[in-house]
Amino acid sequence: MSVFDGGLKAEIEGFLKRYETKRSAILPVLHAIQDVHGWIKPEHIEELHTVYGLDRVHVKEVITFYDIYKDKPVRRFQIRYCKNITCHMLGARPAIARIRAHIAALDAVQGEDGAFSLEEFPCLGKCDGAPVMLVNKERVEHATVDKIDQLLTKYAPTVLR
Amino acid sequence: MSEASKGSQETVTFTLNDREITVPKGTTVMAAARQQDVYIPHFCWHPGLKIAGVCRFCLVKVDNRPKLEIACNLTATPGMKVSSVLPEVKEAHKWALEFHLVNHPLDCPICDQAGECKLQDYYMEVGKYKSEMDRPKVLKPKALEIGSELVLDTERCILCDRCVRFEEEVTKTGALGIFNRGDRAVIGTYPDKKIEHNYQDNLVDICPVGAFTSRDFRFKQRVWFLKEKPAVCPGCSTGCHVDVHAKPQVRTYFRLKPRESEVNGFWMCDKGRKTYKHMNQEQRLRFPLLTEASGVRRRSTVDEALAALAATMLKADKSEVALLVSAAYTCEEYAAFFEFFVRSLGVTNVYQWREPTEDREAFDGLLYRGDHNPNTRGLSEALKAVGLPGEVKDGFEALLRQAPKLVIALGPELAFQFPSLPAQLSRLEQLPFVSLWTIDGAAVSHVGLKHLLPMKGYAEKRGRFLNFAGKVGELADPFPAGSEDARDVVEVVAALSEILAHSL
Amino acid sequence: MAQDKPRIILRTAGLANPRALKTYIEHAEGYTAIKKVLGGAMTREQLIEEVKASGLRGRGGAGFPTGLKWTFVPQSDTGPKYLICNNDESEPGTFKDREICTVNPHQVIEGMVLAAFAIRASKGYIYTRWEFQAEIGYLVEAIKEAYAAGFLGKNILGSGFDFDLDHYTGAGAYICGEETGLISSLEGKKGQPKVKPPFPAVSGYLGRPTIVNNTETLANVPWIVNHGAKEFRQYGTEKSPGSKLFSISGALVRPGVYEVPLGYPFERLIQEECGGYLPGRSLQALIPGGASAPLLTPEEVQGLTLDYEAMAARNTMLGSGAIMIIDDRQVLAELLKVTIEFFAHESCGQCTPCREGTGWLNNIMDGVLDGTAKPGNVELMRTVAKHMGGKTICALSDACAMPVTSYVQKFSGSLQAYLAQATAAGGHVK
Amino acid sequence: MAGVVKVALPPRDTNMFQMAYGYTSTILTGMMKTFGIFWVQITGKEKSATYEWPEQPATYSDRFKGKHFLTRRDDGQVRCTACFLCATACPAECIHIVAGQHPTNEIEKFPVRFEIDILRCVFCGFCEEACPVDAIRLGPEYAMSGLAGDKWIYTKDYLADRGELHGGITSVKVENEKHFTTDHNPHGDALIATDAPHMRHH
Repeated sequence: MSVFDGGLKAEIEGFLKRYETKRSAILPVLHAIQDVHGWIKPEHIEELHTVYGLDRVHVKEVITFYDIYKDKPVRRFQIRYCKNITCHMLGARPAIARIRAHIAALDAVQGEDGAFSLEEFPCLGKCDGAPVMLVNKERVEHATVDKIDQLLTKYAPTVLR
Repeated sequence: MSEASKGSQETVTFTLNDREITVPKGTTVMAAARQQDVYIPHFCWHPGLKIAGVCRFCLVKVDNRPKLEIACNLTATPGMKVSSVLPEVKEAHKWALEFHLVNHPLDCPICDQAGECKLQDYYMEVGKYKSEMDRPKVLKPKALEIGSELVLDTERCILCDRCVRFEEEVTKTGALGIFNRGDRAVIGTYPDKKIEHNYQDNLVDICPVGAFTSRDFRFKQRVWFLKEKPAVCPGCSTGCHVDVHAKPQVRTYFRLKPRESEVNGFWMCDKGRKTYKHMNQEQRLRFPLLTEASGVRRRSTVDEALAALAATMLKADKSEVALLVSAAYTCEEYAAFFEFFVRSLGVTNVYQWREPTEDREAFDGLLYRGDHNPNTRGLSEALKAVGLPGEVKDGFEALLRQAPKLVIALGPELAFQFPSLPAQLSRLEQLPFVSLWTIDGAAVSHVGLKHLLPMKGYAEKRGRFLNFAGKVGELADPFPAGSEDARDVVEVVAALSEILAHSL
Repeated sequence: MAQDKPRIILRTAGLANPRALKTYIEHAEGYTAIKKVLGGAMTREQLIEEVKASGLRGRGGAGFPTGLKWTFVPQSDTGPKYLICNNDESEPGTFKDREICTVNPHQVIEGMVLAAFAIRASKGYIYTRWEFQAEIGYLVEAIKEAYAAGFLGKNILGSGFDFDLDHYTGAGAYICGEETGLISSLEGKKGQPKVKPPFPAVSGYLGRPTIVNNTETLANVPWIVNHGAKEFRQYGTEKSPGSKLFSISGALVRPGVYEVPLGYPFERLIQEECGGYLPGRSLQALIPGGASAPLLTPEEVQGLTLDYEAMAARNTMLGSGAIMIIDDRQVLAELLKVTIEFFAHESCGQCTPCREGTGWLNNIMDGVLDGTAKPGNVELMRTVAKHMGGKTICALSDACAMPVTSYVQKFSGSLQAYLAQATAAGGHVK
Repeated sequence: MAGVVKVALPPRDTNMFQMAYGYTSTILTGMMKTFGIFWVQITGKEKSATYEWPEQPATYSDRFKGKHFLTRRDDGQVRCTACFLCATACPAECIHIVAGQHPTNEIEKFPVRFEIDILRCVFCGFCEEACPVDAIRLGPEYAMSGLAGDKWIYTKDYLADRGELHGGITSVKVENEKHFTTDHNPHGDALIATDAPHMRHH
């Protein structure tokens, strides 16, 4: 009994065949898993190791090396806020503070399963839209402090009331 | 393996520190320097491992090249002029060291590596400066039990990557990885997976700092108190060349380390590393024991013991005498032993003493062999030399069937490699008179054994072992014996013949 | 004299549905170059010669001559070879390749087919950073279209030349923009650069000959094939011909990506393209080539032209053409902290000087911001940076050292002042 | 007797009285001095340099190198990390340490046994100087006489909290500093400061 459901399983096996070496498939496979489950669970790594022959040490190295992969549970909306030079110059810091405050407030109410999580992200490559943030995979440009409230409400209307 | 072997027949001549050096084509400057005993400081480079080039310590200056280059990945080309002693190079080394020490905990006082730590060595060599680092350091997990033989301190680790490469290239277990990145990077195994193989302590050896420490040696002794002498590991028929580390003034052995040789390369197995314990006081047979006619067993002097043995020998006819010989003694000892008992006394009942459960052909593909005796080859050749069948077979049962009046038994040296030893000893107790020559203290508990002679350990005597391939392993520089009464076979035989010569 | 603002790369910009294969073919001589080359009008050698003659230099940052790079692939080697499009564009301040993917992805694909033909590569990858989710979609779509139209795959246009192109997504690591780091990542490993030699052109992806080119570089190739090196050289300067995409960000009216010939005056770019600074703001300092470039003072910016030589003359670099305007409202200490923090976060942790050095600098900057650092530490940063430079496998260490050196060298005063202020305030000033 | 030169001269003066006078005068001068001092003291004109020890206690300076003691951490644990540096420095080889892994991970290494063979000790104080963590010091206790059969090997417990230490002495070294981040020792002065807690504080 695989920990991956049919679709994902097929996708993973596809990747394993797609590249010159199995190991090359590690990144795409992890992306696929994360798209479905939100994060990479230990049992996933075990399965990859035992069933698909992707060494668990290699996989763990990759997960801990790259920013995108998460080996801890994630929240419904992961905010990745760019804090690099241009975004910083155009007001990232106050916006980040604002989001923090919201999350803190929410956590006070909802505890650990709040809707948002915030990650100060190194760079999102959209300096002409600075300050920029990613909500899950969606890019939000000009996310200055004054817009934060309505932005967050857009994603989770209820929670901010 | 080593860069030198990669090179073809054609050679390259280049200059290192104004010294002409000719090496096989394809040799790196680092390897060449090592062959010439020119020392270029380094952490990540190891002759037995692939090149990583990450510590950036072995920087050298090559003429007409703008940047300093790392010697470990710098292939020697004809006419190249390399220097590892220029001021700018020294400065680079100093800063390389500084960077290594930025987040190093400097807990040398409680670090077992202190005294043989490369960081300390280089500090004395290229450092001796006041550190510029005055900010709080990055803290990482300490004293992790990462393997049955190992303790890992990730704070001391300088991420030279040697251990990871060892796991990948030598043992091929790949248990170790480097997780996270930047200065948060740590060495480790996969969560709650431990390193499990027979070569763990090599990680301690190749670790240039105190990140990996041996659980067996941990906190036992400071290395600067230890004296090391070369020897050959008696753990199996590979006969790895080793250095025995001991503190002679307290007659205690502390550890074994591999000595580079064509037999074992740079490594040795953990089983072999345990082959010092039996020579320490608490485990060894420290004095002769003999059982008098009254049946009382008492401690005796060596002379008494030998006299008693000689007396018994005189009473017995040579047909009633049997020799039970294990393969743990040196060629010289066998020669003397058989010369005396077989050639001059005419004893013909010679039996080999082996571990019945052993699988002599077994081999783990790296070093460790199923034949757990250092000198099987030497024994059979010694037997052939005196006209006896040389093939290796366990003669223990045959001996019991023959049930001779007098048995002279050369006991195995390593009890832990002889699981059946206790059982075998109890069975020997049934025989009328067994003179057991051994270093194994456990023999004392077998009261039925009438005559016990304490033997010297392999680190305490001179001689040669022949390994599985017939390669000679030399025991040249012995420690003083762990107990005054301990003798080697040659000495015992000499004394016996002396006594017999007089009494005849 | 050709018109002074050529359209070489963003040729479909402004058109309806610019990404579509149809648009590319109709309005931008789409795939005519490979028809020309694979049709036999040009041999491999001629192609490489043409690119060499054009003087095209790598647009990824290093500015290495592209044609020359291609010649490094051992032609005797008959085994598989690889061509990788470096679309990781992770240098802070750079977003030109993203623009290419958005506006004109097919030109990149065509460029890759040509490059692959030149170096006899049978397999290619486009490596894009994860953050470009939408752009990844565009590329994958474009690749599909190209396959369908027979511009990719087996026996392209009946020429007997096979080239398979696949897309690979990164996972958030600056270092994967370094070519050997990218290759490691492509091999499913940590994106750690490989010790050189051997160089990728000899032993790269899976130990096979591999050429890694930047997206913009490849996008130039079809145009060069179509119009010839001579015409290409009409744009730009003697030493750095052609046009270049500049990513301009900061307190400007219209920040964005602009294609102008190399050697274009900086001031003109700001005023004409970007519509000048935001009202009430003026230039405090300029980062001309991404976060890793030494920054320039307003004095140095006087008469600055955008080309490799002018930058070199000012001891800085054009890099990937990422221009960041630091206006007078910015606190340089904070920006330096942001910069160093970025590199400390992104250091792959392989080489000691980089791993510990970036961390150490970051550590000191923390001290500067919260006032716990000693006055001497600012100068110390310069010393540390000095010994980080040129000692490591890849250039990340230098990339961190260079801005630090320039900050301390040119703005030591304001850093010291900030530190004093912070120490007095016993913590963050703001 | 060739080559032998007679050098002895005959007594210049053989007058017995004069010779005797010389001797007697010297003796008398000496006697007078003795009786003089005897008189001065017996009449209490001047105080004697000697006094009645042990009834009257004798105190030495804090820096006097007397009986060893081991300092403690704030939490009462023995400060010593069993680094063997004192044993290494000891010229008399009178310090015997057995190190062990501490159950708690904050303190990695600690002395299971720490013994000083005081009969071999030469009180050079090298152990005190060698110690990187201010764990061992030589206190001002000088009275170490004892009878045959007394314990001459000082154990860890004795060194750490014998009666005279009044429950042990806390190290001046701050706990969370396991090591110095620079070669300059921020406690360098404190470690040798005379106001470091010594017995006189108890």
